[in-house]
Amino acid sequence: MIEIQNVSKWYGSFQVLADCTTTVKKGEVVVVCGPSGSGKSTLIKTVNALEPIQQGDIRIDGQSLTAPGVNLPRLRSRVGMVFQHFELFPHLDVMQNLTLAQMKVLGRGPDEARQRGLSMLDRVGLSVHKDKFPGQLSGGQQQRVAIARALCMDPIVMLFDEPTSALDPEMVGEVLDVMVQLAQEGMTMMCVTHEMGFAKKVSHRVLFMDGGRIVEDCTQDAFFGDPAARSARARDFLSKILDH
Amino acid sequence: MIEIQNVSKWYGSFQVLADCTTTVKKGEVVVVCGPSGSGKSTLIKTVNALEPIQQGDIRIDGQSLTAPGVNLPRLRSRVGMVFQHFELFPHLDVMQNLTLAQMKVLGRGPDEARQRGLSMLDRVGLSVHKDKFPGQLSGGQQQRVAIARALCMDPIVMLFDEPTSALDPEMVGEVLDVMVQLAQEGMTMMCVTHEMGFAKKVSHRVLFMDGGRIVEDCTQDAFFGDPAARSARARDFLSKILDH
Amino acid sequence: EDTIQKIKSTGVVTMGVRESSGALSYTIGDGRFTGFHVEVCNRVLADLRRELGLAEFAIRYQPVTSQNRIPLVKNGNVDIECGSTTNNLARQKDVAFAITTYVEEVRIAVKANSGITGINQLNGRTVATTTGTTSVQHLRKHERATGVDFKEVFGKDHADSFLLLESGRADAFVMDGSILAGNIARAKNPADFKIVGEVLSVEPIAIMFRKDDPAFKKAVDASIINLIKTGALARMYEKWFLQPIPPTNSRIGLALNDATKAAWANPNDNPMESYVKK
Amino acid sequence: MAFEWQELWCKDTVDGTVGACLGQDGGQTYLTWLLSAWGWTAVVSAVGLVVALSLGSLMGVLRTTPSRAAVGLGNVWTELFRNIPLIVQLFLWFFVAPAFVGALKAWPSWLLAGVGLGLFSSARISEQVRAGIQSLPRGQTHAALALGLTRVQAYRHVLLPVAFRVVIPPLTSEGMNLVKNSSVAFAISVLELTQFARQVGEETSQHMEVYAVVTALYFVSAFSVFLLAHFIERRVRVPGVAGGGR
Amino acid sequence: MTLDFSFVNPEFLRAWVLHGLWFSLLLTGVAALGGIALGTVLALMRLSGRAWLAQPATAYVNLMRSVPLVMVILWFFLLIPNQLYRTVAGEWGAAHAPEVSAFITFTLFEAAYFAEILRAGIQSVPAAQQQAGYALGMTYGQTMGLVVLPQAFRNMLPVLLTQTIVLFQDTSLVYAIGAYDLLKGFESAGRNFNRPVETYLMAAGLYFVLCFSLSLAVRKLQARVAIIR
Ligand SMILES: Nc1ncnc2c1ncn2[C@@H]1O[C@H](COP(=O)(O)OP(=O)(O)OP(=O)(O)O)[C@@H](O)[C@H]1O
Ligand SMILES: Nc1ncnc2c1ncn2[C@@H]1O[C@H](COP(=O)(O)OP(=O)(O)OP(=O)(O)O)[C@@H](O)[C@H]1O
Ligand SMILES: [Mg+2]
Ligand SMILES: [Mg+2]
Repeated sequence: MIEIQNVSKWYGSFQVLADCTTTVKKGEVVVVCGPSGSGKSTLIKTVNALEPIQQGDIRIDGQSLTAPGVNLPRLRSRVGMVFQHFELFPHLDVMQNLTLAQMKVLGRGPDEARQRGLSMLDRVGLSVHKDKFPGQLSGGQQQRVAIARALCMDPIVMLFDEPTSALDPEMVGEVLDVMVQLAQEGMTMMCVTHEMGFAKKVSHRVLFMDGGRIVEDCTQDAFFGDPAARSARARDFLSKILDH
Repeated sequence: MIEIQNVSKWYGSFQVLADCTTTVKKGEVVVVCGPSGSGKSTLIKTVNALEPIQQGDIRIDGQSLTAPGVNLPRLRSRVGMVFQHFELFPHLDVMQNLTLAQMKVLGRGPDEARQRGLSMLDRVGLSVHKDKFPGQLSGGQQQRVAIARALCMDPIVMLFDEPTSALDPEMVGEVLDVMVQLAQEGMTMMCVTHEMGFAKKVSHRVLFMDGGRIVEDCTQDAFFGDPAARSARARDFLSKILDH
Repeated sequence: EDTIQKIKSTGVVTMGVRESSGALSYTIGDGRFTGFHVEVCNRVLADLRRELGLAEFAIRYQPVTSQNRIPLVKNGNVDIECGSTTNNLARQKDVAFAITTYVEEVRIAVKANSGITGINQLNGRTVATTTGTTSVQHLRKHERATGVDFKEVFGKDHADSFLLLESGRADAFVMDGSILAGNIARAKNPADFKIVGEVLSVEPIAIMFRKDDPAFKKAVDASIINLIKTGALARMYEKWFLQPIPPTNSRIGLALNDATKAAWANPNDNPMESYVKK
Repeated sequence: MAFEWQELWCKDTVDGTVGACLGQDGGQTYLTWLLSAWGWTAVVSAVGLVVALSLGSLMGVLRTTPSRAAVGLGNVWTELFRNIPLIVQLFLWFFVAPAFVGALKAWPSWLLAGVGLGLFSSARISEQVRAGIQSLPRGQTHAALALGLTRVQAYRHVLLPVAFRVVIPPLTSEGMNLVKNSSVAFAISVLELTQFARQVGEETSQHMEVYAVVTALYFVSAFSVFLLAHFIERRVRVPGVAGGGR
Repeated sequence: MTLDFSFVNPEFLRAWVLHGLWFSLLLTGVAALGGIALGTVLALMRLSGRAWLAQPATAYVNLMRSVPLVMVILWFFLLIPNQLYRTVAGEWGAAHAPEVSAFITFTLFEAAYFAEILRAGIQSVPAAQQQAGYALGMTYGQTMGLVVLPQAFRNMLPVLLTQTIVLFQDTSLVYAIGAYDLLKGFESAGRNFNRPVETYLMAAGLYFVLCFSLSLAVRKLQARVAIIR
């Protein structure tokens, strides 16, 4: 589904991604973790070409992102993305947030878009809030709307970039619940997150990044079950975030 | 040390604090928790009069904050405070951040202030960064500098308002370590935090707030050890933040 | 460009007018303009139509300022300027002038009770004049020539300069006689002011138009000569300078001066330089 | 061309002879006049800048304090000075105000123009300074107060240094506007560039040439303010803050 | 100081003030709308990250900001021959050359100021908002038009309107080309009635009332369109 092949990226002379290679198969849930600044967000953004890459290739469903003349908007609409700070459009109400891209990108009519929006909103348990503005919702609710917004586009894969790290602790659960459900329904997912509980519960594989490299790429059993086989850096990181 | 007596506060017609009463004794570590918007930050800010109160009284070391003619700057300088977003002064380097108030408020000379600053910086393990600007430090480092800055004023009590919630997960530990050490050295502390590991480790008492009221005020043994005796709201809250 | 041809083809003639050039050319509000020179121009244009057998054409009033009047005439925005423009050699490089219709005398206005009677009494005093006028130059020359030392203050327009005098910020206001007379006539208390002293300079004022258009100049000049001959010009002078005029219906009360009489007696388009004081 | 240039600028302003371009024996050429006019533009602008920055900052600060009276004063000040065109304000200062405050009559017109210009701009600067202070997180004030600094000290050492850095770009713009607006000083008898252009254009009938040079000098003056502000901005840039060098 | 307002009556206001007021308002409206439209393009050019778009836009903005508006008005009017207005807009164009010229000059000049405001406005919208737009499959145009600019405009509304008040006051500079604006009405009445103090006081009052009501209206409007956060 997602093939990342020898991807490298630089900001000026600073290398953010160094020769990253991995594959996410259909229905697979992959968790990406690693210290701050290690390139996790950058990696996940390259997957729908929000960040250009200078070397390597990325393919979604067989279609290369770097091929000349590729229709990026079309491709991106098939990849759902959820951001750390939700990034709902604050000037639009919930329903408009859900229908805007459906109408403008997929060309759906208002009724169809509305219907799809409502059913996705229902799925994240927020139908009653459809006429509110993002600013009137709690962080957890906003993030669930953001997930619904991505789902409205019928994505074949979902990307998450620290979807719970900007939330009050008591709201983390409600967002993770939605993500767990998605995973269990067989959605292909790539999640940057430090929620190790979530990783243990639903992920198939864990990538650990450091300094722009994918340092570990193994099944979650191996990652959590066999710490001794992990690199020193990964062990150190795990001890820090699991400890206190 | 801190006596909070029947404190109420309103924003317009909205009551943020309702008849709050509690006492923090010398050397005691009190953790304040509760859902978002329950008034935790407001309560802790009233303790050094950053937020005025409309009813009740607060005394620090026997001195009432609401007494007419009280020297607030003097009083505040004896109460250290650490904020969620660090609030270092971005235009001053680390050493200037540490010495500014010492010189302007306590009237210390530059050399004395510097020396005190260096020793506090050493204590939080950041002496090598003394000439950097806040923007050049990681979040964890900034928060440790903020703690050092408060300690420079020789406070008799320290207030913390969610000191780790704006930090990357791997940096939470380094800040909590400093706080644990402080607690163990006998500093009087009042901490708003959701880090239940920290609460279990060092706190003597836990306050649970909801809707502007102090709903629970009990020893940590009672709070964590005897959930059945807690209010439904507190149980619900605890399950949410401990679960995932 | 040939102005007559242009009028024929467009059916419009653009007349440059001034917002407040004393009784020569000024506005009475509502986008309407009037004054001695405006009336002269209207008569000239009427003659033109008759003489040249032109079809009916419209007259458009284009307010101009002393800064932009010459460029506007040069670039074709204005066909005939009927304000209060002095005919001098420098300008003749850029534009052409009709026969002199009025000769202005630069004078001094003072408060009636000031006791000042001439420019030589202004030593150490403050003299007001208006930015962008030749009077500034006269003052400078006079200062250099006589060694009389006075402070100058500049109003941005004549009303401001007069206010400088009225409010006591200046002891005298040096300006074209017709302007001084007009301002005094409309003052709250005209009796408080008077015009004194010698004539500091004389300047021929004329209608201005594009250079190198002999046919147009010939037609305009012919019309003005006719106005002089028939006495129409003198009647117009009487109307604007001696009778009550809008908007305040005050009377300027400035008798026809000798220099103007001489210019009418012997119609010419000589520049200011040929009027140098004998 | 070169000849015409000399013909215009090296001419004596009284007798019209063309000689030494910088004038001789106390004579004045149009060039020396131009330079002195530029000087007056600079003087008026400088006075204006000082008044605008000091009063504008003060009013901006007042409007962020908890005191209702101070906020009200700042608001009235700002609304009053920004809602009346500058040229009208200068006219009133020059002709009307002295009737009520006699001392104003003794002020030279360049000073009156500078101060009037400064007052006009102070209203806009007060808006910018207020916005700058309010753009800072409230936590900064709290942090300063919590350390025991007084409110004045908090402004002096914490809020203003940061707020000023934030508002340098709009302040730069306002500074440039102020220089350009100084042209209105001609209306109250300051012999600055605009006055020069009006008068000399009239005297020499070379309006276009005179305006071209005066326009260029305004450009140079306003752009120097831009460069100066740019220099200051770089000097006070804080390492580690967005846009700051590491 | 004695004041004499005896010349003021409804007919006076109609004849001297109304026409200028109308022109000032019209010029403000046209230049604000045109300037914002052009300013948006300039701002987007400056933020495009492409030197060949950004540099000309930057140069234009800096040039306009460094030259007094009155000079721009004057130059534009003087350098363009009347014939051009006639060719483009016929006799009407020739007859209204100063007004047309004012509309064009003010639009071009104000665009530089609005561009700076909008640039700040666009930058005040988190970059991730733009990425969210792209991530949903929207094109650059859709992302800007539907997501970023609506927020930028609302964030900058107060500044845009403050600039519009400045613009309204600046319309008085059309005196340089002989167009007739609000202030001109008072000034020219002041001259021809020789009552400058009285007319300036009236101008100050009227400007204050107009501009102040405008800024009050802005505050109201802002509360209505502000983004709920
Ligand atoms: N636009 C940019 N220009 C220059 N450097 C950048 C830019 N964006 C990111 N970087 C740098 O690239 C590196 C990787 O950034 P990235 O955001 O991918 O890290 P991350 O692993 O997601 O970290 P975090 O956990 O803090 O989100 C960091 O060192 C960052 O400073
Ligand atoms: N300046 C203010 N004006 C009006 N209401 C306010 C203001 N500051 C806080 N509040 C309200 O007061 C209530 C308590 O706020 P407070 O910041 O103390 O909550 P908290 O318990 O610290 O929440 P959190 O965990 O989100 O920090 C909230 O409902 C908040 O919206
Ligand atoms: Mg990231
Ligand atoms: Mg809080």
